Amino acid sequence: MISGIGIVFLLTAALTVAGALAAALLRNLVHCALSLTVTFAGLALLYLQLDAQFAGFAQILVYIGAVAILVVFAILLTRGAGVQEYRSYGSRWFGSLVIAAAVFALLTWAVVKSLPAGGAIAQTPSVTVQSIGAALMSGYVLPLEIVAVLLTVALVGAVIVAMPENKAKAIVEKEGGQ
Amino acid sequence: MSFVTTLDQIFVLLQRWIAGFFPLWLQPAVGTILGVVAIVAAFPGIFALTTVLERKGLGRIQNRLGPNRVGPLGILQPVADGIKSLTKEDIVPLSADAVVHFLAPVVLVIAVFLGFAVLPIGRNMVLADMDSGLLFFFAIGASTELSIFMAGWSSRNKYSLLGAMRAVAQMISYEVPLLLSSVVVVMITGSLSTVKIVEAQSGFTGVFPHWYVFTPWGFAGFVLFTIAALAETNRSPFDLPEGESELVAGYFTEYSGFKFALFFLGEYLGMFSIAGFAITLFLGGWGAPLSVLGFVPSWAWFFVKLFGAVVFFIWLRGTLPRLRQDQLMNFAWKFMLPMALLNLLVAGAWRFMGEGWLRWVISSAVLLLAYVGLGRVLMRNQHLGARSYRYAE
Amino acid sequence: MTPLVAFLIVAAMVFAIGLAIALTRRNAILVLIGIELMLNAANLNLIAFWRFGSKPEALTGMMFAIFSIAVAAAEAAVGLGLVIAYHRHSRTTDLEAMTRMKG
Amino acid sequence: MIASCTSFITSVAAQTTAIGLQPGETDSATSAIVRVLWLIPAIPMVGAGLIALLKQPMRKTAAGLAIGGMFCSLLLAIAAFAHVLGTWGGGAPTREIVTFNWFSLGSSSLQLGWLLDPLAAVMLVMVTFVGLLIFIYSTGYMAHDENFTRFFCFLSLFAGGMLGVIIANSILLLFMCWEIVGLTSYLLIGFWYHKPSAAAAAKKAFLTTRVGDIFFLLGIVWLFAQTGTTLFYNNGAGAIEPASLAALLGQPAALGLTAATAIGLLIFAGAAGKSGQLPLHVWLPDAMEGPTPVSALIHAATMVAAGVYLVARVYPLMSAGAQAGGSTVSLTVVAWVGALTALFGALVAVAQNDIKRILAYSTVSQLGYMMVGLAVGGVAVGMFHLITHAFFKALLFLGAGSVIHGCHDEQDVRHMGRLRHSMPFTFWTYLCGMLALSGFPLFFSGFWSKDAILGAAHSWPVSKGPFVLLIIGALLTAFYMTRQVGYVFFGTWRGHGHPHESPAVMTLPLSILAVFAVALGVLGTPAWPWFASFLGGSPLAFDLHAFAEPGLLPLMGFATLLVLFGIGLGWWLYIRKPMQRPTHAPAHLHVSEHGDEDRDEEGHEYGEMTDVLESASPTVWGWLAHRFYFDELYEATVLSWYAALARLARWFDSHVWGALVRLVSASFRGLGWVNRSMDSQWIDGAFDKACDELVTSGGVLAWLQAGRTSAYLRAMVVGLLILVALALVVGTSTGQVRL
Repeated sequence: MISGIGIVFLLTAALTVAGALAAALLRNLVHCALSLTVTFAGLALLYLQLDAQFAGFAQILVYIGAVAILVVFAILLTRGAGVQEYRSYGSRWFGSLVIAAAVFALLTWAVVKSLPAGGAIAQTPSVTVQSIGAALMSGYVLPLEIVAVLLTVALVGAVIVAMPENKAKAIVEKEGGQ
Repeated sequence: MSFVTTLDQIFVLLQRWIAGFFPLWLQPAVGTILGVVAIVAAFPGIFALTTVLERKGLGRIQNRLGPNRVGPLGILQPVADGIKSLTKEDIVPLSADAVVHFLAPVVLVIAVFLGFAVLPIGRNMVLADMDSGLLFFFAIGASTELSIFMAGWSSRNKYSLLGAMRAVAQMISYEVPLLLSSVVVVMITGSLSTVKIVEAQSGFTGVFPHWYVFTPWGFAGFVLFTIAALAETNRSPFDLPEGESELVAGYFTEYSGFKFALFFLGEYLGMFSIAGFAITLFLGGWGAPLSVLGFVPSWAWFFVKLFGAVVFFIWLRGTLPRLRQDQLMNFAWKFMLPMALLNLLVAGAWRFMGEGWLRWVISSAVLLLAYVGLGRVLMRNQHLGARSYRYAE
Repeated sequence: MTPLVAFLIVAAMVFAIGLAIALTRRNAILVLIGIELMLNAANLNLIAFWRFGSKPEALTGMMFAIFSIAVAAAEAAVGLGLVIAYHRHSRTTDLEAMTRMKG
Repeated sequence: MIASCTSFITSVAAQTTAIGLQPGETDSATSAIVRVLWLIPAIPMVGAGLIALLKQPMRKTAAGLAIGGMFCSLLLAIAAFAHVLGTWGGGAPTREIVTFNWFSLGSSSLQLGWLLDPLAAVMLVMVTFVGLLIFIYSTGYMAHDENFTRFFCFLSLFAGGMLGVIIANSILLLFMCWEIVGLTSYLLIGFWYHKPSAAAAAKKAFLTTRVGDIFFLLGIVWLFAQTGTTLFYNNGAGAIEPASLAALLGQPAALGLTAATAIGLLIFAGAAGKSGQLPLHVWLPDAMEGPTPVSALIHAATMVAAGVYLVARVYPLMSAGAQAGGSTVSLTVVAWVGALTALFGALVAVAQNDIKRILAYSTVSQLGYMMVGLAVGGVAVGMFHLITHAFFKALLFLGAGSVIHGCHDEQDVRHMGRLRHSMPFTFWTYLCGMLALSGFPLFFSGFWSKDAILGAAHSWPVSKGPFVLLIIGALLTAFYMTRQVGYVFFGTWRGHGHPHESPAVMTLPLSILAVFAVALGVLGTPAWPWFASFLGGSPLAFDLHAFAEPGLLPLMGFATLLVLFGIGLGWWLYIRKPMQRPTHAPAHLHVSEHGDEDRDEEGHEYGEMTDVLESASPTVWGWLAHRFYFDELYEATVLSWYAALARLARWFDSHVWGALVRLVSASFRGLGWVNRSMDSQWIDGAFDKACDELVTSGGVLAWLQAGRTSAYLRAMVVGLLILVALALVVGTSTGQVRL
């Protein structure tokens, strides 16, 4: 029904989905995290196919370079590395699968129903990094600022949260004392 | 086409010539493949040379001869090493996670090789002139950390794990100043494309080139970048992750034979690529250091600079002692990061202060003051002198 | 050029799998992973729509994706920090066991 | 709603097409001084920021920064004033604005800006000048405080905020600076936060003004929704310019008011909160807990005037739709509130014994006068009294500060006396201020400004009520000021130790202010109404025939008589026979053995000398002395109601909701039991286990509350799924969603 799918796309899509499935099914947490990075990489490749170079590299930089590492660290810090996660193929498990499947079905149905197969293809947009930077600094400056603040707050908050309570308390009191 | 330009473009012409044998629709692909082959051939060669250079150089620094048996003056030492590592038995620990254990070095080498794709080796000699090449390089560099973690974790060995943890922590910490110090160049050039960056530095005033290292912010950026690069490549004095005296060989303790060789290769290639980027960003890439030397082919200049950088790294390794973990982190977060951020501000000011000597004075003064101030603050209660051991006495 | 539908379906798959992870797995970190996957699927949709949209030069979808990447990073940092804190507090990352808000 | 939206969109479009100027490149009309006008508030704020970085012992630097910054602002303000003077005489007030885009979201952009017109110019000069003097004075007064630097940081910040309020051309910008001012006032009242009374006063001030500010904010939002701009003036597109005013008048709001009136009243509520109008005046007297320079600067000269200034600024809105010689609803409200406040303040001030409280209540009353002046006589009348009052009230407060300083931090007038010998300089300057405040004829500024207000009130078409109230207020003003002076400077010394004159750094500002308190009057005489015509931009002419116009001279004479009578009465009661320290000491106190250290903060040590009036009629005195029990009233009504509400909410929470939760849990437990009994046939351990969990958790709380995240997630997703599916199906069937 869908025409003109490139072989590269099929490969990357397969890679992405396979990674995601592995993350869902593997039992060793670290394996899950690693297969997750595969998914991230696949998504980055998909971005590249969509001529979104900047977003693709940003995806790699942020997700593989930061988030994946963070996840792995968290797994090791929570002693989750070696353990094989207990899993019961109970009713809830199947129920969840059913729900997920239903969501997928709904989405696909909406997509396929709404879009004509083989949609009109826009010519490659001439989007340079300069234009992105300009947009960030002109039209999207307020969101940019807000995200900047958010990141700062998240950074500090994560540090405080992950810090041993007594230490954090001491620091907070010291700050509060001023 | 004059002789100089021919010599300069020799490899490009070669590529075109070979690609010419193929049907038109294949030519781009073939061209790319040829470039890849060239890189994959050239840099491991340099790697081989570097190993012997390093071993002999370190030997001289440590007042010994270094390898001198294989071939004349031990030149063929790397060949022997290669054969040895290929023929050695490949040991995989029983409890190790075999798949990950195997994937780790492969991922590392692939990632490192990818890094060379956007490195302009000479005029018109870049594999992929991406609009956001620099970002690509950093993205790839980020993904090497993962391979190191895989190696460390999969070996099921506490030394490996510790080494990997150290390495990842260190690389993440130093990636920040690395990025920030190179953002300066991007700000001034107004582009993330490595080719554009090199071209922006290709001018001359009199006989002197417009390299960014010759500006206050450029110099600061260059120093910061070099330090961060040393840490990124786990070279001494930042080689805690593989500190022999503490954790055998860090994250590749459990590696042997060819995989070990791959790690070795990956490390050195990483060093080359990051040095290459230091050259691209601050030392004018393939540009000649003096306008009168323009006749020398561009790629030659690049490799000369690369050689210089490598020698510098080796020299450092032979000279500097290893840092402690806390010193490492403090240095990253309390010195490098603020300096890099300040450098951003200075570069921005430089961009908008217009021509004239004033901006030179101001930016140099600001950076110098910050350097002194930060240094003093960091050194305040650091009593340097004979090292005191807390536990072993 | 691959049509939009294909990308959207891939995104739907990734989203569904992420949802499945978030629902089935019991380890908090894995649930976070699932959420990340869902976010990524959304990003893929955004960028696909941006690419196939009427005027990509407007950059709207791209910007949205970039911002959501940034936000996702923050979310991961805080979430994992919470998990670590909870683990330190009561030696578990099992969501089924995380039933008390009281410390 | 639709209409407002469309008007909003259109006006935004108009704005974006109109001048969206960066401060750098303005159109040629605005002159250099206007373009740098933002420096006037910016300098003190930057100074505050710098001072905040200083260390505690760096007093000199802090004071230098603050005073230097203030001085720069003063110079700039004078330059701006001169510029406005230069453009005077067009027949209408010249107004120059600078507008810039704060930020733009999508197509709509939020514009802020500042303006320079006679009103702003006058206020600028007044605030910077008085502020500078008070800064200098503070260096002497706070010399021994260890938080000297913090004090000056707050002062500078306050000055910046106040100046921002003055030059703001956008009601939003004005509100921001307004809040800065409120914050600094809070900080400064609570400057000695270790004194619980000060901390409480600070909180009270903050919360009370908040009440007004909420209404103010509502007004702002409404105005923005109606006109789509926050700018006051914007070459015809501004919020209070005829175009949008007409639109506002067209918009009917609740109970027969037009939108203009409603917004005006809301904004007036904010103004009332800030400048202590009835019933939001309660914070102002307590604010005297702060250091005296603060009382002088913030709670006499400038901040409380901000409310009046705000009303003056939005005067077009207030007076929108007034027929010739008529008044509008909002103005009538303003007039009545002002008049009541004026009388109230004057009455209460009679019965106070704290030197600063007397002045505080007099401030409340004078603010009432200003409001009335604005309402009945237009901007010029009210503003003129604001300016003169700023000077002589600052003078009085600084004088009081000097007295307190000289009497070793004694604030109770009953423990002073005969200071005219020990502190002659303070005495004479204080006398100037006192006469000016009580409106002593001809030579004192207060006379002219107050007389203008009285005249306007007299000829007010709507009602004579305010006039009567003001007349009584004037009489009382003269009386209580005389009483205070009698207590403080005459009679015999009833205090401790030996009072001494204050250092020159404190007396110098006093003298300067005294000069102005006297001299400013000439600017507003009916014969030579410089001030009015300056604000109005109308040409100025000197003719003595202005006095000849009917009803003016008699009124003046009447006012003069009142004042003289008040002063005479005060003299008769309090000065004629020197007041003695009462000889009878109460049983529980022994005069001789008690030193300074063990007197309570009220300073009771001797048997309190009963005031003449108190002995005359204790009940009335009690009412006055307890400020008509306003605080107690609020205590009894607002606060207690609030507490009751809180209790009710708590009860509801614990009983009703709790019961529901328990019910749900019980039902689910039953459900779980049924499930279990059903499952016992099947062999499904997992389901069984789930039911077990379900039962146990149901026992603790409702199953919904079990805190199992995955369960929540699942429920959420299912619900969402159903909703979306419904939406899609229904939408596609009805064609609202096109798939």
